[in-house]
Amino acid sequence: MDLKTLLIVIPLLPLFGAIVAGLGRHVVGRAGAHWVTILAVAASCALSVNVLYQQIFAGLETLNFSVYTWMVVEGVTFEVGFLVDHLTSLMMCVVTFVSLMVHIYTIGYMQDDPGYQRFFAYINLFTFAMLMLVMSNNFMQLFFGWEAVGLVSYLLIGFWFKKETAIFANMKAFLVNRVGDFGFLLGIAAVLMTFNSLDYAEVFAAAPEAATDTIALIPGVDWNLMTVICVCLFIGAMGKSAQAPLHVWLPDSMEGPTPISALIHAATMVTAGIFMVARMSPLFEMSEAALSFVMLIGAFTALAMGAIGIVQNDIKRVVAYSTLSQLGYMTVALGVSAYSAAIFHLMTHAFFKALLFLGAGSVIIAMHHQQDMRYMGGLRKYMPITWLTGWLGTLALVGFPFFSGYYSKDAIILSVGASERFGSDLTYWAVELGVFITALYSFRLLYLTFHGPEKFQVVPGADPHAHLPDGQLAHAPHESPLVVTIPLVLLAIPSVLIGFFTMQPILFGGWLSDAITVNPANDVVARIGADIDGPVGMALHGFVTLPFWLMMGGLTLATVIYLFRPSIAEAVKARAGFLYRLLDNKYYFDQFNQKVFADGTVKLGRGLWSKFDAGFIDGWLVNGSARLVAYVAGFVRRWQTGFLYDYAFSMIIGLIAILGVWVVL
Amino acid sequence: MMPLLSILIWLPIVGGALVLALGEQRANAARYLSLLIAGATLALCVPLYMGFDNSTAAMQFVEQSVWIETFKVNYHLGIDGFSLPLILLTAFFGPLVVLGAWEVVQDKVHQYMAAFLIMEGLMVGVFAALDGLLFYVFFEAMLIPMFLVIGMWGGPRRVYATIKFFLYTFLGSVFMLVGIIYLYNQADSWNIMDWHALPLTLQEQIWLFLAFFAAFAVKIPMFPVHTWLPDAHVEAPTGGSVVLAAIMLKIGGYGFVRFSLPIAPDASAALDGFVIALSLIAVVYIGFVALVQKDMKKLIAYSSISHMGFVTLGIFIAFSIYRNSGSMHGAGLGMEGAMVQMVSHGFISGALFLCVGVLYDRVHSREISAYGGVANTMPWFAFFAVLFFMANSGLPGTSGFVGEFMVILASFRANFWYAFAAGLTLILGAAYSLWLVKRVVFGEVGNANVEALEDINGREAVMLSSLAFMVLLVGLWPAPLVDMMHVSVNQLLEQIAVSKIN
Amino acid sequence: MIFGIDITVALFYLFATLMIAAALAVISTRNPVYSALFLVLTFFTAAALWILMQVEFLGIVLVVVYVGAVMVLFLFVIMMLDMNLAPLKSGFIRYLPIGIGVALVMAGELLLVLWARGRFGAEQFPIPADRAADYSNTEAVGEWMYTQFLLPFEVAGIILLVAIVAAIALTQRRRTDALVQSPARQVRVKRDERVRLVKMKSEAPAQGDRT
Amino acid sequence: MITLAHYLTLGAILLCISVAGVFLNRKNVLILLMCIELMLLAVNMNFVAFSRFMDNLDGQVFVFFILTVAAAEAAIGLAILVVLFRNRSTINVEELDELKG
Repeated sequence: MDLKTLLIVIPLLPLFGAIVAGLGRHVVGRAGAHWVTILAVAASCALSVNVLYQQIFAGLETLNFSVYTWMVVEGVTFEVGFLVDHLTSLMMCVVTFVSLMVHIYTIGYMQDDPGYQRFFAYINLFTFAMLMLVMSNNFMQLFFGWEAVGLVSYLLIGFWFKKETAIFANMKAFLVNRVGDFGFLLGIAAVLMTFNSLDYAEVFAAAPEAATDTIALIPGVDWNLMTVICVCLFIGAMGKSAQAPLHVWLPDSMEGPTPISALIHAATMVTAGIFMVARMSPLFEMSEAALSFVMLIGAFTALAMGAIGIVQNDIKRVVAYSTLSQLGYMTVALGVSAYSAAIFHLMTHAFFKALLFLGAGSVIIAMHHQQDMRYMGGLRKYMPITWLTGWLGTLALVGFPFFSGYYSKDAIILSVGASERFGSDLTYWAVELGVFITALYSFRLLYLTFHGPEKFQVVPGADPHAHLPDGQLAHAPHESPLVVTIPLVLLAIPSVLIGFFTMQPILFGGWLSDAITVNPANDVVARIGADIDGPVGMALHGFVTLPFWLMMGGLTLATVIYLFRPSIAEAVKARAGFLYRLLDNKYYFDQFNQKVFADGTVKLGRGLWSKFDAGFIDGWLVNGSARLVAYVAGFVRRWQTGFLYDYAFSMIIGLIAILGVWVVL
Repeated sequence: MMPLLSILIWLPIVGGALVLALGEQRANAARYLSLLIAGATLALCVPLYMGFDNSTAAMQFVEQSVWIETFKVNYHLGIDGFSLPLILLTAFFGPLVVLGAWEVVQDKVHQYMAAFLIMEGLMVGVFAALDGLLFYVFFEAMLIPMFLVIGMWGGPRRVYATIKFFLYTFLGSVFMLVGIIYLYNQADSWNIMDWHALPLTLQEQIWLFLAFFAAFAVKIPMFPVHTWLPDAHVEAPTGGSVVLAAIMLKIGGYGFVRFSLPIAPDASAALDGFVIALSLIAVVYIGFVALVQKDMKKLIAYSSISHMGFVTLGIFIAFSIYRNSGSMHGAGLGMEGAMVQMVSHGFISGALFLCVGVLYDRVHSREISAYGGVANTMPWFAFFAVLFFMANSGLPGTSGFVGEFMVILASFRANFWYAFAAGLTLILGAAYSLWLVKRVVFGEVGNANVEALEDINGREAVMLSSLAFMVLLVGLWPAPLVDMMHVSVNQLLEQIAVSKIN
Repeated sequence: MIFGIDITVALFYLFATLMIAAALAVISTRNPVYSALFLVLTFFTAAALWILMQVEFLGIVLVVVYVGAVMVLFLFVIMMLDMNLAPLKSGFIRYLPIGIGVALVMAGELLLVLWARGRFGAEQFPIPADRAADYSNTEAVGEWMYTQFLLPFEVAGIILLVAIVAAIALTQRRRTDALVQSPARQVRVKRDERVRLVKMKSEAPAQGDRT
Repeated sequence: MITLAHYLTLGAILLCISVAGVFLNRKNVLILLMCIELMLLAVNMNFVAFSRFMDNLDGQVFVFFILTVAAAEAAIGLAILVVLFRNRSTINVEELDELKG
């Protein structure tokens, strides 16, 4: 098979799997569904790895080709095509690998669910959509994938469609994403207007010429066109990658089954925005202002969302806020032009965050779908594998030296430190502080879940399927089956090691330089690279830097409070009531959106409808003219008595009148 | 050569008369005969499509013979890239409507089927007529079957709705009649092509533009003359809603490109801001109004109005683009987007009304609150419903995306804020579509009626899946559709770039 | 000439006066029978006036057709219908002023047109000379009618026919109490429509029913 | 001498009388019908006079046709009257107001 066919097959395999498992779900049955889909993803994972392998070791050139022409209008070709460079193949491998792990894990997690086949179909479809997104060679297909992953995310968050919270959350997710897509689409429109093409290669090649173009959004005020384009595109990224203030959907998306939280809402889909901005680096590099905007949004998200994680009790939500915060880090990296650092963190984060989510899922299985950490504790001895992999993932997340997260996150922090962009000082402190907060909530989660006293009771003889009160279990928790633990182990390996091995080429080796363009003046990664000698040196150096000690501070604080003196937590909660309430209510974003946007929109719609549509147009103009006719007719009809002699009379009067006129004239 | 267009027009009309002649007793015969005729009409579109030459802007399949000699009226038919897609769309819906009414309509089956067949022929006639008076005759005649369909098989307020529908449309078309008579007097010909070439002063053009605008704006419908549509849709039987939304509304858009723009280019250029403003109001304002509807059909009707706003927007941005850049480059995207939007909205709104019809046949309620958790009992229906509502909210990969995408992209060239306002539909469209899905399809089983629902049967599956196929086909590969119209669009753009005032 | 007055002038004024008087009587008598009779008189004098103008044929036709047929028909109907006359005349006094007023205004207008100088110019039609003795008005009209106006004449015949048919159709009553036979239906009848065969168990005599 | 104007005057007076009759006898359909006959007579009078004074036979032929139509009209009018009376037992126009919506 030649390479192009092979590349076309990679996304089509999961699509095929999705169709078989979804539309033919009664034919293939449960086992058939998971075999078809897993084999499809496994095959495309293997092929993706093959592509990556060829790029690394066989010097495979960047491939850019069209699959079919969508349409041609006015000489602009809209097509579906693939651009496979190093960035793409890296993303393909991450996506397919995590997806494969999640597929396997799902066999265990969803085993009792009636929608088993449907779930496999969805996640296979997701894999297809995500692959189309990352492999795209043009803006339109990017938007296709962009919305398609949103659709699957919608379907998966609302997978348990009987659950009121789930179907609220999925609608919210889709709508908030649509707000982002709205900006994104405007960005694409601006790109088309400027470059008369939607093909990456053509657009990026022409980008420098358009650097100084302006556009008058408000008559008389000229804006830099590139800034407008980039901000619009980034609004899309804010939606998909859940950057404040469009982050509100991500915590709620935890209503979906845990495997998809791992796959979609941690490892892959939410990072599409990061990927997109990195892909668009030739455009973003043209606009200093847009990058500053990106950086500040990222910084706020990284810090503020992490802080919320400290007060959450739902195990998945803690991980979700951690995801938000990490996405903030990636965005910050983009904002300081450290695109490679962002992609690097994206990759490591995909592994360890998927691991953490799947670990949380494993705990949830053991606790019979109890997600509240206040009713856990001491699970270490019941589920050692989950416990161990959970620790490894957490250490990676908090950035303990030698773990993968350390390399990526430290690279970001160093890049921010090295940047001179407007606002980078503020951002630097935000990301430093973020490290402390990350450590605090991460270890809090570990302690509350796996350590300390058991806060649940086993009630022997209780019906295992009945809904028991909080804190009661029908039987003791136990380690999850192999299909669950094997993916945990397989994800734990890259979570620990991948940073160590890939840091050098990705960050400093220019491995992504075929996809990412950085102005030499902005190239902070190269600047920090000068001071770093290899992964070992960097890790050893890490022990004496501020982030490490901040992390240790977080660890210590978490240990003291949550392992030894839980009363401190209560005391702090009581003392810092305002702060606690602020965090507990997530800065009132949800309430604000609900009040202003949701209720406001409905109220506006209702008002427009009843007052203007039904009231003015229909009531006054339409029915009003009908009433006017009826009124005039009611007046005129008095002459229409129905009596013959009245008509005769009128005729005669008329006759006389006509005669009179004739006589007088 | 076969007079293909005449056959496409008269086969359904004569067939409808035959069905009518079958009488009330032979209901099944009426059904099968109607299906046969509608199917044959659809089959005849194949040679039409195959024989159509994409590379010329001239009228094709032209037929011309004298109709009324004294007034130089001709029976003059022909199609170009604007008419062909709409004729195909019309023929496509023929069998679907017959199938849709198969078991549902039990009362006066022959009349119902005949009305739809005759209407189909007349609508093809509207799209194919090249003689002004012939166009007008088809345009008005088409109302009669629809009037009857709503009035006879409609809901409880059908009389109000049907009269409102009729008067509204009539009010507009009376002005058009004045317009075409004026044009006849000026050009001494009923040939629309002659009218295109007729030089007119700006004042004449403005009056003519407004006359045509009155007819087409009501038809399409544009804000603020849209209020007949929700009522008509709500009261119409399923088939009526389908045809109304899928095809009749398109006649308004077709009228703009066939009459308003080429006949009164300078007036169109002068008044484009007005039309665009109304279009954008339709997109945004109607989006809000749609959101709060309690009746499913009403919601879809309002969403139709909002989507048709894209059609007028796409057509009329050409002038701003021309003013901005001095060339028509980019306007073609908008105009083709408008055409694609019409076709796509035909599929989607037709499908949505069929979906509502499926539910209505079972529960006899259109209220959103009468449902809930339909997915539990009707999984296949839920699949289609979600697909079509997603298409309605413009999801890429479905046809709903293509037109909106093209129009938004093109309107950015005209003005950022046009694109901005039009883009809001991305949010509003998703909001009203998904909120409806949430309340109807998802959730716990809402009540005993929903509990007792049965999933779609084979007949409904055929209808919905053929529409789903079209929605996806156009969404994934719009090239054949847009290729049909390139040349015609370009010709129109060249035409309107040249002033007719001399 | 008698007493220096032209006899035709005298006759004209006589008949004209009589005619106007009769017409007034038509509209003012209480009893429709009298009205009809006065109408007869009006027609009669009209016929006389026409004959005075040497339009004999129409004069005769008027008498024969109108007086002889139509007015008899009127009388016939009046007498056949047993109507209550009292309310029919009510309002006569009430409408008298307006009726007279309207009539006067109209007459004034008409006469103004006729007699005002320079308006109508009746004087440009001189009094025609008397017809020759062998002139036959009937012949002339007949010739004209059967040549120039043949088609309208036939149409008039059809109109009359239609009127006959209409009048009959309107007034004919279909009797509902009359018994009629329908031989066709009698022949077509089937057994099942008349006889119903019922299967039932033969009835055993009741136990205690010995007496 | 008796000129055309005399005959026309006679016709006009006859017409006015019949109009007055329509007013005065607004209740009695029979008399209304008679008034119509009178009007026709007035018209006929004019026709005949014109025919005579202009020496043109068309007028007389026309009168003939008018007579025909008037006879037909009288026949049908009376038939309607009979039916009316049979159904409503009255010929009072005031009570015939079914057409009034």
